[in-house]
Amino acid sequence: MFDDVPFITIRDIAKQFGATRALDGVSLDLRRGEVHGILGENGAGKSTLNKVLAGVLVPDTGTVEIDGENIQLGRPKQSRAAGLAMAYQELSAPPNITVAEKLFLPKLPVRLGIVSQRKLYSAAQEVLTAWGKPGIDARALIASLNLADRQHVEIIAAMATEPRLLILDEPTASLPDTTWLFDRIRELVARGTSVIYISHKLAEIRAICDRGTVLRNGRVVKQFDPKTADERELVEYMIGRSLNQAFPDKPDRAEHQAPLVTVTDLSIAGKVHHLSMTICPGEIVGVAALEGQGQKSLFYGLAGFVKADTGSITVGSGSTPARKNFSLVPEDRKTEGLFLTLTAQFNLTISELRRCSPLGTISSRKEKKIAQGAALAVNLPSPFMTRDIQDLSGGNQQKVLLGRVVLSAPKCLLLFDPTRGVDAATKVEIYHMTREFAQQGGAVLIYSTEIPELVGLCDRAYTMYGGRINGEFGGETLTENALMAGALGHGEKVSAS
Amino acid sequence: MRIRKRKGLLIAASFVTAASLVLAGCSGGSTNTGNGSKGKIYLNLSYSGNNWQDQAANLAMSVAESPEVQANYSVQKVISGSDPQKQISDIQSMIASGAKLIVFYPISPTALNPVIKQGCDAGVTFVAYDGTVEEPCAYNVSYITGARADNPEQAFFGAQTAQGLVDLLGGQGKIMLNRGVAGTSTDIVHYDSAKAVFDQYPGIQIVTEYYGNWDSSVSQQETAKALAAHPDIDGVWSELGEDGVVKALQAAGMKVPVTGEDTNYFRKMLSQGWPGVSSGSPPASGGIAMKVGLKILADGPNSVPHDIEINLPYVTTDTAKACPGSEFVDGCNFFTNAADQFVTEVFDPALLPESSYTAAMQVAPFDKLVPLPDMSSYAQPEWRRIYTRGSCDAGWKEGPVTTGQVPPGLDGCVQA
Amino acid sequence: MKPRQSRRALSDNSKATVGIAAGIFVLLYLLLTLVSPISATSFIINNFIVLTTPLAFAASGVTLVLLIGGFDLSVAGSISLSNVIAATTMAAHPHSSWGIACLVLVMGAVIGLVNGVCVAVFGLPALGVTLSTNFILAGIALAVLPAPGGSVPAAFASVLSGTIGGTIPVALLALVGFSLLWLLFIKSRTGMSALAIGGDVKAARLSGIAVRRVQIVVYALAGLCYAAAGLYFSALTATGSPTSGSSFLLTAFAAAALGFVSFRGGRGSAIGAIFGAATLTVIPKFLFAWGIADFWVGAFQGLVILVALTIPWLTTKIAGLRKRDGEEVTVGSGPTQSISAMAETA
Amino acid sequence: MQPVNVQPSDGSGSAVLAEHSTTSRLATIKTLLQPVLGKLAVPAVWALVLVMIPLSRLFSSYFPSWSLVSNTITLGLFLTVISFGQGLVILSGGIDLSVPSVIAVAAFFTGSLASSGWATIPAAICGVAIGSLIGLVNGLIIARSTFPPFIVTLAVSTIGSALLLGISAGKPGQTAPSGLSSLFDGSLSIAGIPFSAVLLLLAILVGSWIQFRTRLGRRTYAIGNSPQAAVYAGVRVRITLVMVYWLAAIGYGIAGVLLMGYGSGSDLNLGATWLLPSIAVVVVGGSSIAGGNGNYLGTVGAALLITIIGIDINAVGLSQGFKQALYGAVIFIALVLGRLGRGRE
Repeated sequence: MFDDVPFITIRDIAKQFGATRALDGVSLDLRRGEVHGILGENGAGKSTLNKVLAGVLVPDTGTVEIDGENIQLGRPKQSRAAGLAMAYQELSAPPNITVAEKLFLPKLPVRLGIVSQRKLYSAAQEVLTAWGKPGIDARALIASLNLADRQHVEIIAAMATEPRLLILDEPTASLPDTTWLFDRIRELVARGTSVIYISHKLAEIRAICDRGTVLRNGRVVKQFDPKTADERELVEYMIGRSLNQAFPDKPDRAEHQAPLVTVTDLSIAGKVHHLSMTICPGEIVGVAALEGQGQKSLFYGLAGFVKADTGSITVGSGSTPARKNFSLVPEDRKTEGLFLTLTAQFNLTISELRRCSPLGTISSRKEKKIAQGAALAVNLPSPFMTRDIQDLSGGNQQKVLLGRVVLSAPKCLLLFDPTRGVDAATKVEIYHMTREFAQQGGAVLIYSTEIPELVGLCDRAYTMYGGRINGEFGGETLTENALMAGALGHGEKVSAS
Repeated sequence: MRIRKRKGLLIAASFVTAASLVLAGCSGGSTNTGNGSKGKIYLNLSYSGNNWQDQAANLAMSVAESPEVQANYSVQKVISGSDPQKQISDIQSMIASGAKLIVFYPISPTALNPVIKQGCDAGVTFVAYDGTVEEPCAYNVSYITGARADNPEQAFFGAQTAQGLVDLLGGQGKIMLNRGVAGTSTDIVHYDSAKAVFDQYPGIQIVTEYYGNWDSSVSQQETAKALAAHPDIDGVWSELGEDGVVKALQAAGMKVPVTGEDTNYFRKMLSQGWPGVSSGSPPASGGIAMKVGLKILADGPNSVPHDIEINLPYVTTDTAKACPGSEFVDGCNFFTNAADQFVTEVFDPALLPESSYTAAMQVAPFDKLVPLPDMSSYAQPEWRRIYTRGSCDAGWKEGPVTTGQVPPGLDGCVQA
Repeated sequence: MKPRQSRRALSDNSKATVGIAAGIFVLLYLLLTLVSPISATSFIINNFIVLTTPLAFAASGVTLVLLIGGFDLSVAGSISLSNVIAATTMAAHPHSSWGIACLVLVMGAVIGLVNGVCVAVFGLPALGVTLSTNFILAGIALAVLPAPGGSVPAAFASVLSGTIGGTIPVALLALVGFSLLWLLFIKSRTGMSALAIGGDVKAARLSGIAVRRVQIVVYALAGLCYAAAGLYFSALTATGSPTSGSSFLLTAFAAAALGFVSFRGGRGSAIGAIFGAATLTVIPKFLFAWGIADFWVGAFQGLVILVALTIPWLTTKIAGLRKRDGEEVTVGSGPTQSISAMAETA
Repeated sequence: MQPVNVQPSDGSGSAVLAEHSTTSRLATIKTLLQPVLGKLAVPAVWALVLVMIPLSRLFSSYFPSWSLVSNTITLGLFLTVISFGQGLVILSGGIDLSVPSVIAVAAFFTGSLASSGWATIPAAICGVAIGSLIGLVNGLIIARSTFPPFIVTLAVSTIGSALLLGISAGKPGQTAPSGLSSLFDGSLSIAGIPFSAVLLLLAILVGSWIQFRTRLGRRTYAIGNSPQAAVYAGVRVRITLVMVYWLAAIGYGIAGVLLMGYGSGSDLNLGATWLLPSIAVVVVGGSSIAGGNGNYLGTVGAALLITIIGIDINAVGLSQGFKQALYGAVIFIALVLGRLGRGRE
């Protein structure tokens, strides 16, 4: 209903971080009231783009104009003044403030510099009701909210400013369903707001967006009309190679081998309820689930970092201590995996120091040899060994983590969203390494936010909902729709053939 | 994880509470809380943990716990530490608990004035030993402006030891100064009076000054550093910690005159021919201050002068003499088997004759207290008042003192 | 006295901790009055409050900086310098003492500003910067006044440490006034931003908070508090001493710990720190009255600090138990609370 | 080698956000400077030490002299041994305020055991062991709880000092056993080189061996860098932290015994003057005060540097005020250089 003269023009935004070019001349046009979908894999440059637009990151080159008026990038104040609002994927709300404060930050309603409590809470409650979430208490601390509500608050905080350009980065990661979000977007759009909708879920983009763009390795590779675009073709643009040859071919199903890992009736601190599963040697088993369904407690429980209330975990013959048999690649590289200011070699050998220090003293010769071995296994170029790990790209960092895990030669490898924030080429390498590990008789349990990845890589997959397994799929039954349905909670208990 | 963590912290918490109960139990007995009827006397230390403080406190307690005092007074020792707020708080508590007499080592000459004033108004007697306080209503018992027993004109530790060093060097040579704790008035009094003497001899050149913090170990380290820069020095003037100075000189294989205070090791070296002068602050002042306090309680506030000067000890290489046993007999002034850092001036023939090595090492109540002689001869002359009270008496004004005091020309009070 | 607000009010847990800190102090002081009845007289109470005030201001300054996840060791140097400058200038111009007091406060704020700029703009580690400024300030104080001296006119000193109409201690008014200012601050935009920064500085920056500006303001306000502590100390002792601040370095942090201020930022109140300072001041009196005045006093002070540390942990445990059925508290994309808590070291 | 301060990948956890660098020109200079400065911190400190020796000529006509070097070595030895412990604790992300009380406890018990008949070596070992108990208690509390090390070490050391005061009933003076004082009275020097040079070399070797070449050292780096990642890398955080604080206290105890030997006697305030220099030296030595990276060789260099500066100041007899202000300035400069070296934290 608005004229189709471009309202927002983004001209060749580029941003380089050390070795990698995160954004390589991205240009986009948006009309008033348009919902523009940006599709791309993890690591394609989506979040970097919106942090540049939000003024939190300074681009090397590039300009942005809203309604003809140029915005000075690199100043959050300018971007906000120009009518731009952001809902970040990693939920930008400090845990110790209240919902009301988050809704009005950074412009808290003040009288003579003082924020009047009464006014703040009543205004906030009005906003919450206006945007369809009266259930959330404006006085509650962010930390006391569940993930879904926290995502609601994040989105409402952005929408409530009636922005001219609203950017949503993976908005449905923790939402149970999309109806609430899509209704609000349609209301805003009717009032002339343009929306950039960033996601790696094609179904959502098809449902809400007018136009779409595919980003890969920081470059615009495809403009498409979401309604008519062919899914398989889009996915190939996303991952830049034909879908099937991305994943190593699966072995034919080894029938009735004795399971290497058996988990019986496991429950953990209100997160995992009476869960049982098995993994056979040489098998890659996947777990599909929405955010916060207890998969994290499951993986960290198996790795021995979370104490189980009930149930047992047995590996091979006896139930030997968890740490020896399981090795975990944690979810968030930067805070849980890596020692950023230390060298790649340090990060590689930290878990296996015992083998490098025969008589209590670490011999640099032995350590170098072991590190080289691991680097070879994950084909990490050896000159990287002496560089600080923070100087390496996301992909190489993930390889170092994998190298560390391979070094400790576990019986079962636990991968928690291993390809998050990794460039496409490295993803393929990771898939092949995982398959090689399995072929050598090891068991692999992998959780991923990307359903196609699970379908392509795993021999079998479970879906989890509310801390319970509600579906097991293998062979022909292992399809994206089946996994998505299971993950969304309405898959019935299907046993694999 | 949650369960393991809680169990761990329970252990920490129980450990802490258990320790506190143990302490409460065993500490109850160690100090005798005064009962209602007897008057209350408090001995209040600020610094603690060095030999001087420990010996002075033992002598004071030996006096206070003698039978004749225990008959009508109970005494309690309070250690306040080096935080002025803490000493103020403790003195307030003593006043509140109805103290009659507070014998104390002030952390600062000025910080306690308001609280002492409050105490005096409430009828409490304050007697400060070694360190002095400017509040007029308190009594000062200190050697800082004291004169030598044999010659009342030769006053000020700093000046006399400086003069001694000059005489040993024949008025010529390079010297170093080892001062005490920076920022304290005691250090300033010693330093200024010594400087006044050195400035009168052009041949004497002060090559450097450093701070030994009245501590043997720090003095030894700082002296070693200074010797590296000035291996050609001819003498060292030092405050407390001079045994560290001697050890540093010995390590550097040098034997030059040293003047300092009265540690056992220094006097032992003097007696073995090391050139120098041992003067300095006598821990006996603790015992003397307690006796002065008791006299005030017995004979009233004017029975003793408000400003009491203890004689300045003065031991040279020839007069240093080892005591045979643990008693002070015929002029002996140190003990061969005592620890290096033992402070020797625990005996004053006139004011604390009951004193002994054992009473200084641990509290040994004196069975018979020798009454104090007429204290008027120990009154501080008016012209030295400014050093301890920060200002001159009525009718006097600040000015150089030219007569009646050696060396002439030191700052002081003169008739207005 | 707490306004009836729903449990999940802005700082429900910091209101609870302030309540507990106040409770501990009141309990100890009541015990004190039992053991030595004289402590209940208004004269002694005034003495006590005047004695607590310098430490209360110092602890509040330290709390401000701890709130935003920073650290400030320059508390000792600033107090010494303020005390020395006040005593020397007031000795020279006794009649303009109030003007000099304001100048000293401004000087304190400027010192804090310098700390803030070094930390916020140059990104230097707070512990390192304030360690060096502490040395520099202590050195200047020694240079200005080599030995205790100077004087604070009786008019200035007696007002601050006296009482109005014989009963209401001026110091109490000062502390109550400061607490009101604190309540205003914590409700102001800067105050709320400071709390948010302490919670998670990255999230605060993403939420559009001007992190640098708030950090600089907070360090400056802390400097102001230290100058106020220095001034009150001058009134208490009526003179200046070059090393007067050195004991505050450790007692200020101990008081903050007794006031249940979190050392990792994002939680804590200056009012809690003020009660922490009061508790720290009542302990020696309590031990004195109980007859423990000898060598063991230091042991008790150390024990009290350790016990104080376990109490906030106990309250969160109790709060945790009450919320047993509630959803496990997960922090954004980070691991579940129980996992991070185990590995967290300050 | 390009320093990177923001992760190129997006959507992966909360990326570290770049400050708005003012002009790009300044940014390029900084990117060139950073790698050079980063690796240069340690050699720079040692270069300064060597430069200070001829430079000391300015302070006294007798410098540079052999006695300057031997004094630097002897006095530097104490700071080197103490800053090993403090450095290890800071590397693990904490800070240790119990230095003075451990030194005093170790010296006191060594002295009292020796004077009651024990031979020097067993007395010293027992003294150090008793002193290190304070470090053990520190470690146990810090490892088992989330209390801040600053306050825990403060509280535990206050208790330790008070217990010592109580046990010694205020009678702190201890004479050093003869064996100990012979270490420093020049009788053991080999060809004029003071024995403390041998001790210093030993301290450097053992210290860097522990920090760089043992599993404990590696794990301390890991914990200081990120306690979270250390847990998931299979590092037993708790036991390592207990060992770090215990080992640090053993270091302070040894320094206490050496100090007692040097001064052939001690009192309860023996350790008072060593706390703040031990922290300053770790900062000047290029280690990050927040933990996670640091180099003991840099700390040793800084210990010698600060000792030489102390000697030069002492030679000229500056006032205490100026000395402290200069001390603060030296730390500040080291911080700024360290900051440039590390680029964005």
